[in-house]
Amino acid sequence: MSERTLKASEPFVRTVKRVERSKGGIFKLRILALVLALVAGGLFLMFIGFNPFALYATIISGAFRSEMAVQATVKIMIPLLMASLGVTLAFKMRFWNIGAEGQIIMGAIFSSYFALFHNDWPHLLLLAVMFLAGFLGGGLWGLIPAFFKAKFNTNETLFTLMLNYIALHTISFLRDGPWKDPESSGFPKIARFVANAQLNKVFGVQIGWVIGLVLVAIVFIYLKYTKQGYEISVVGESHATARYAGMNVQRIILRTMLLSGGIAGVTGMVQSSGSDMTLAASVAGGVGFTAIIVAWLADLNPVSILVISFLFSVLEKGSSVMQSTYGLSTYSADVLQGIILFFVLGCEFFIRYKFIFRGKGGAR
Amino acid sequence: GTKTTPTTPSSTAAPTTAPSATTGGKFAAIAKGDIKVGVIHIGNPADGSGYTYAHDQGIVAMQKELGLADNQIIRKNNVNDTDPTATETAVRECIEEGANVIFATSWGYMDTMEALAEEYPEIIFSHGTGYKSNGTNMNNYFGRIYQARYLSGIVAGMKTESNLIGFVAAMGQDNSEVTGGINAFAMGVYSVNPDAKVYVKVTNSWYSPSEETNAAKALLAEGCDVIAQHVDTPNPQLEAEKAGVFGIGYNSDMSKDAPKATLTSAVWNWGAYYTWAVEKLIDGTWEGENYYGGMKEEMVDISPLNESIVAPGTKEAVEKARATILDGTFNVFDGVIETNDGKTVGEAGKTLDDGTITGKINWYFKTVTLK
Amino acid sequence: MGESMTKAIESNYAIELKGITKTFGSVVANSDINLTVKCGEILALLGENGSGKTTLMNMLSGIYYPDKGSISVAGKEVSISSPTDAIELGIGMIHQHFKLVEVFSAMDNIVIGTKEKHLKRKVLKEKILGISERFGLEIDPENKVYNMSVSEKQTVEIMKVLYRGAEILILDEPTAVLTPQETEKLFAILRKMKEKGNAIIIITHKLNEVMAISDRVAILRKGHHVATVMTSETNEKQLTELMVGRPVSLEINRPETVDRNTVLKVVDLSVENEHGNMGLKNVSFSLKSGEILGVAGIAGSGQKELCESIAGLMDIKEGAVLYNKKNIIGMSPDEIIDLGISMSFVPEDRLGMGLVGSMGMVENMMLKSYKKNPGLFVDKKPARKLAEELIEKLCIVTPNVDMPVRRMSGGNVQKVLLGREIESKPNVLITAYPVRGLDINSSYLIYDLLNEQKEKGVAVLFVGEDLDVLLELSDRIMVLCHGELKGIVDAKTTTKEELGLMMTGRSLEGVDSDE
Amino acid sequence: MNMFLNFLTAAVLAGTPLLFGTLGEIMNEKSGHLNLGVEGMMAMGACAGFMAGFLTDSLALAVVAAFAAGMAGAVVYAILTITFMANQNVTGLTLTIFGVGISNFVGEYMLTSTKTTSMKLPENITLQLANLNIPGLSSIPVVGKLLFSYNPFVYLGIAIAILCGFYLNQTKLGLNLRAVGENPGAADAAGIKVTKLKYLNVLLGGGICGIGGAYCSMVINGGVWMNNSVNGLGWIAVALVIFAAWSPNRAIFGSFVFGAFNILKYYLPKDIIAIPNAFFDMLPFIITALVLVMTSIRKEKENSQPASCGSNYFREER
Ligand SMILES: Nc1ncnc2c1ncn2[C@@H]1O[C@H](COP(=O)(O)OP(=O)(O)OP(=O)(O)O)[C@@H](O)[C@H]1O
Ligand SMILES: Nc1ncnc2c1ncn2[C@@H]1O[C@H](COP(=O)(O)OP(=O)(O)OP(=O)(O)O)[C@@H](O)[C@H]1O
Ligand SMILES: [Mg+2]
Ligand SMILES: [Mg+2]
Repeated sequence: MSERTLKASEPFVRTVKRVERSKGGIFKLRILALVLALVAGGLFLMFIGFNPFALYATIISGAFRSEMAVQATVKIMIPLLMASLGVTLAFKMRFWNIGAEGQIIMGAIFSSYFALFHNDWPHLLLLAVMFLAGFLGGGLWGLIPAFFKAKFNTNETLFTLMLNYIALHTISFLRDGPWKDPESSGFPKIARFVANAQLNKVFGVQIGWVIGLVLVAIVFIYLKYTKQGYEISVVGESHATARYAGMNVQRIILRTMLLSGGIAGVTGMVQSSGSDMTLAASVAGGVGFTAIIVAWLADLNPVSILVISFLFSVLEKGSSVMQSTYGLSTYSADVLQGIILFFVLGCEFFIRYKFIFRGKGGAR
Repeated sequence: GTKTTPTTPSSTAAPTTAPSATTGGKFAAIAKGDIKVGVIHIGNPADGSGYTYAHDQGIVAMQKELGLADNQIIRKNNVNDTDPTATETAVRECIEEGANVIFATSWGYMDTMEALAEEYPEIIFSHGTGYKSNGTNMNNYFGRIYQARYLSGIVAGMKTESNLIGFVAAMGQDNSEVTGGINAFAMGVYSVNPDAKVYVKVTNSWYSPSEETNAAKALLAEGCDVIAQHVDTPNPQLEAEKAGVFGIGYNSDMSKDAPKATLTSAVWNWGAYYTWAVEKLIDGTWEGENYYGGMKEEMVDISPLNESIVAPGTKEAVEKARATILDGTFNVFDGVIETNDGKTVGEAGKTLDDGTITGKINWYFKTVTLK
Repeated sequence: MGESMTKAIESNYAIELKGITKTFGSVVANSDINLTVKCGEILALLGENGSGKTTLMNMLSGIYYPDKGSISVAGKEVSISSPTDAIELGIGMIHQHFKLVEVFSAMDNIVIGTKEKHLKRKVLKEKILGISERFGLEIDPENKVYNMSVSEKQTVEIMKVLYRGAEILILDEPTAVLTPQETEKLFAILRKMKEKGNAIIIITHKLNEVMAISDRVAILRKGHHVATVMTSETNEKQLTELMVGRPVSLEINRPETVDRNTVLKVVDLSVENEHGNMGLKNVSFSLKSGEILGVAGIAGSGQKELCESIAGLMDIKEGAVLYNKKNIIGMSPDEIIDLGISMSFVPEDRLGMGLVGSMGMVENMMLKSYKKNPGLFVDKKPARKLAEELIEKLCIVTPNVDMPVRRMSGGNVQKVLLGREIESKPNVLITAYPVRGLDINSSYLIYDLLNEQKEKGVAVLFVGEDLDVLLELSDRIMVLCHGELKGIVDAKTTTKEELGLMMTGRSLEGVDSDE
Repeated sequence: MNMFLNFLTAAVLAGTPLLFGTLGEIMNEKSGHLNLGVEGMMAMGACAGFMAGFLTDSLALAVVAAFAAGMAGAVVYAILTITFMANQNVTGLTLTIFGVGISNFVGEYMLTSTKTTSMKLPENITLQLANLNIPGLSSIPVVGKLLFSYNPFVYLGIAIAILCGFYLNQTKLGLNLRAVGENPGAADAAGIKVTKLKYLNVLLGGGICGIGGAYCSMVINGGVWMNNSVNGLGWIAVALVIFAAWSPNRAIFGSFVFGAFNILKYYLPKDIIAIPNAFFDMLPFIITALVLVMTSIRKEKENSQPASCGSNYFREER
């Protein structure tokens, strides 16, 4: 044998699979992740010269200090919750729909048409039509990438991303041109919806929260107990298996994206006619992206989605109070959110893997 | 619900001057120590220049003038004015934190302010730059910035050598605020340099740094050697500076940003209104009237001329025009005005009324070209 | 260490493994394994599927890192923490599943990861052609991998190892995809390398190959090293016993059924496979109730296409599939399932088609029947009952019916799959490689199940690998080669040699027993 | 003619920040990582570059700082997705939230803490960032303006693009990297240090994105600090990667085309062509979507996204 360079050291650290954790173990790990995240966020706040305990307390009180605050918190949660449920359907099918943003917008555009131009219809009829239109708008926008995915295996991650921006600029097109408020004397805005086209309130918050809760139950049952939900899981695992079982894979992809986009579309309808009271360019406002994070962190479980989107809303509402109370920049909330998410994402690793350091139970 | 109030500043009979002597307003007087002022900013006062800065300077001036404590001002910064939900959250937080008057500084807050004014009749909602008001707890405040623009036009007209002046406009022709300003500016130019043309490029956005840069670049490419603007950032001035030419700033004194280019800026002194309004609340003389202040009220003006770069004789020409505006002998939109599509507006011996100025100027002065 | 080193040098060990243990989560893939290979020796590694062969070799090639134990190369204890380390030590491995970059040319695939500096394409090409000439390989350096056939891909894999000048060569089931001729060529290369003093480890399931090429045989069973024997001192029967762990009787009964009538008739079937080639060319045969029709052929000769086109999963180019005289071409898979045609295909990864890895047994039981009950919701009760019955009947080992099947052992996975298919009471049962990787005991259980079906009058199409089993189990055997039907022979009268010839492309005229 | 020339040069300038973002993302994707954090990394570079320039008065230090900051964002992404195998999409989106947030946060913090009313780069730097004027060359008619009249970032961007192209297509390391992006398992078995290469390129990509960010904060806004200076350009860069078919050289051309889309509305004569502005804003995304569909219809194996993009690699996975 020729001379070879020989190294005789174990790698300093290596990753190995661990015995899979139990449900309880995973739960504990996630809680630990959250605690660590808050500690890290606290360090950041301390670094910029604030008392983290006081600021965290302000966040909590900012979100809950009054009836008005709680209502605002819930209002922030509504679109996030609904959009997360929407993307969950697609994600269950391993269809990386990062186009909820665009689907929300399209839903809002479709429903706004009726809110703006048919607002004399009877209230309930009008809302029902808007609801349907929202569903259709988002659903159709979701169908486009689904069609190309099913037919040509077009990369849906990138495609849905592109569609977000096309949708977004469609609003500015409408706002600057055909749907410009005729009374605004040349200012580019879309008219505020008349009362007849606004969603009703329940306990002082627009009815969207009820829709959201109902959707949690529906999506939960749909995914867990219905035939279609079953089909989604099978298609998500393997197209070949699904076809083998006699499923029409293309139809399932299209149907699921119609629903996924549709729910996002309804989100747009609820946001525009329940919170914005107009069609605003910010109707989605990044919610479609945050929803992806929420759905993922919740492990695609609708009940966990409810919890996590609520936590996100508390953070968002609470930190806007932080700004006026402590003069802290509004952007500190984003930084805090980023840090917390980084930690939670990192901790997921330890559910399935572990590190082994040199000399700790490995080969010599 | 929405109660559309088809009001322009003039139709609600806005006093265009300082307080009339009314006894006892529509709201009870608020002790100075109990005043809490909410301010909704679209940007951040720390920006140091431009729109939000100008407004916040006004708030600071009011606070100083009236002697309010720091904790009597609640600022909500970076509130996106195209996001009604964010707007509502911000306004409601001001209410939660005890504000008895809320100034919303950006145009897009208008509809939300209107809706909330109805919900909270005991709180004063004061909205800047829009056109809605209800005569009691929601009013509208704005100013005759066109007067300052006219003066700045004189500065530009005297400076240009290529006789091409660029104007970066936030909105297109049918937007009366912007278009009126452009016309006033062009008329100022015309008064000293009838050969000069004004080229307009529209960004379609009040605040969009890169668009403003791009539009300014395109104007420079057309050969313009003075760049004026009705957009929020100093970018057009900075582009002009980079190209070695000149500019007319807006909102705040932009010679701070582009000292070698900015000849002068059409500036706001929002403090004039804020002081006026809060004082009325303290005195209990709040009538819910709209406010439309001009140079005379010191609401608008041009910033000090950049002496080292303005054309010789500029100062004299500006002062002369200023005097006529201040004494009311000249109102900018006086008499018959020729538009760029060969028509005319106005009547000899008359001047356009405020309703027209704020809402119905959708023609360009004859020397203006939309590019 | 000093002691072992002297020993190693004395005995000229190229590789010495001591006490190697490797676990994946809860799976113990290798447990305390000791193994040696000498220079100038070919060692065969034998064991059932899942016995840990690949895992062990992957630790030599740096893909896995052992939990315990030590590895010595050329007498020196080493730590192989990455493939780079392995390559530096002169260890080259040809993996069971090709490790090639599809969009790269052969040349790029060969050169990636090597230490030498960037060469001009022309120089590189000459170098590669030089090596291939020396070893008698045929290779087009510019050809893209995605355009290659399986054996071409394997040639690239071999070239990769040769190019790196490996002195210790590991081949993981290299012959599974090769024709006998190609296998012979490969063996010639291996012998040449052996003569040069290289050490070679080869993994294969084919005992005849073990006997033909190796000097010694090491046998793994359920992760343990059970024995190493000299090839010259052993035979296939002993090797089988060592592998399985007990004496095995290798007899299958073949019940005779009467009352047969044709249920399925395939006429001139031509199908395009996923690469756009003709996977099946003009294949015609008929299948009767109460018979087992065996399908023999080298892997990739059209078996998959045949199964899938009957199950309605492939676009048929030409021809007809008549079920009880009715053409089922163009029907959707679920319509075909409703007719009572059931297919269970066991692909190499076992889960690829037929089962959903992340779901438990219950949900897998519903896969083809979930639509049966009316309403929107799935009914899990019958599926749960069926799962429990199957566990009982087929001795399936699993902690509970909801554990993801992915985590079950391979054999149990197969029992789940086949059990479900049989419980669906089919009229036609298509089954491909149902005993792949099963221990002998389970295999015989499966054969019994198939015979039971046959006696019930089910028409069984049995795609198999082992010719002995095909001969004993089937009534007739059809042979496929390159997508063509080479003939259908009577299993009672034909011989292995005859089948072997047909599999490599010789048509036997006049032996077509399909009336 | 002159107007057209001006249009071309403006397109180049508008395309330059995109070029950096695109190159950075190409480096990421070539190593198998779809990094949706481009916007965030650019924002971090924007902030660090500006602040370094503002405080040190050195353009070189500003560029280095921007590179380092973009890389810092990439470090977080790399640790999470390469070592901790976290979902790439979610991590990228989080990085965008974080990056934009921290950039604006630091900006505001500086504005309030420095007590200056606005931050402007020192003149020394703005002069260097003014368009080049090479005696002799820049004054050649047409060619001079078209080729020799830009600020240093433009040339830096093109140089980096050419270097990246050379690295990917002409070097052994680049070949190895492409192998990693296509099939990390194969690359690993061939002796390529997959993790090391992934880190190297994700970080390199992040750094390049960071420089693009510095362009936004230092050039677009004429040297005055403004929040949100990247303002969505990072997302357009992600689109541009597709348009450029994952090739750094095509990215040069592509970024100028996208830059042209961006400014076209200011150069088309309004009285002749009245197209809504929104259409121009949409155009890059529409074209990209079409390109995406077309390549998938043609089932192109080359010129499409590296095969392993989006999924993480664990050696012991099978
Ligand atoms: N990367 C891995 N992750 C989890 N389990 C693994 C992994 N690799 C191997 N195993 C498990 O280790 C055991 C041994 O697998 P291995 O691939 O070594 O078997 P083998 O003898 O090569 O089988 P075959 O003949 O099928 O190739 C099996 O139970 C398998 O499931
Ligand atoms: N990924 C996994 N996670 C957890 N346990 C696993 C995993 N893969 C396999 N196992 C368990 O490891 C054991 C060994 O599996 P393996 O596939 O090696 O079995 P086997 O020896 O091949 O059995 P058979 O003869 O049935 O094929 C089984 O009990 C199985 O349940
Ligand atoms: Mg097994
Ligand atoms: Mg193996």
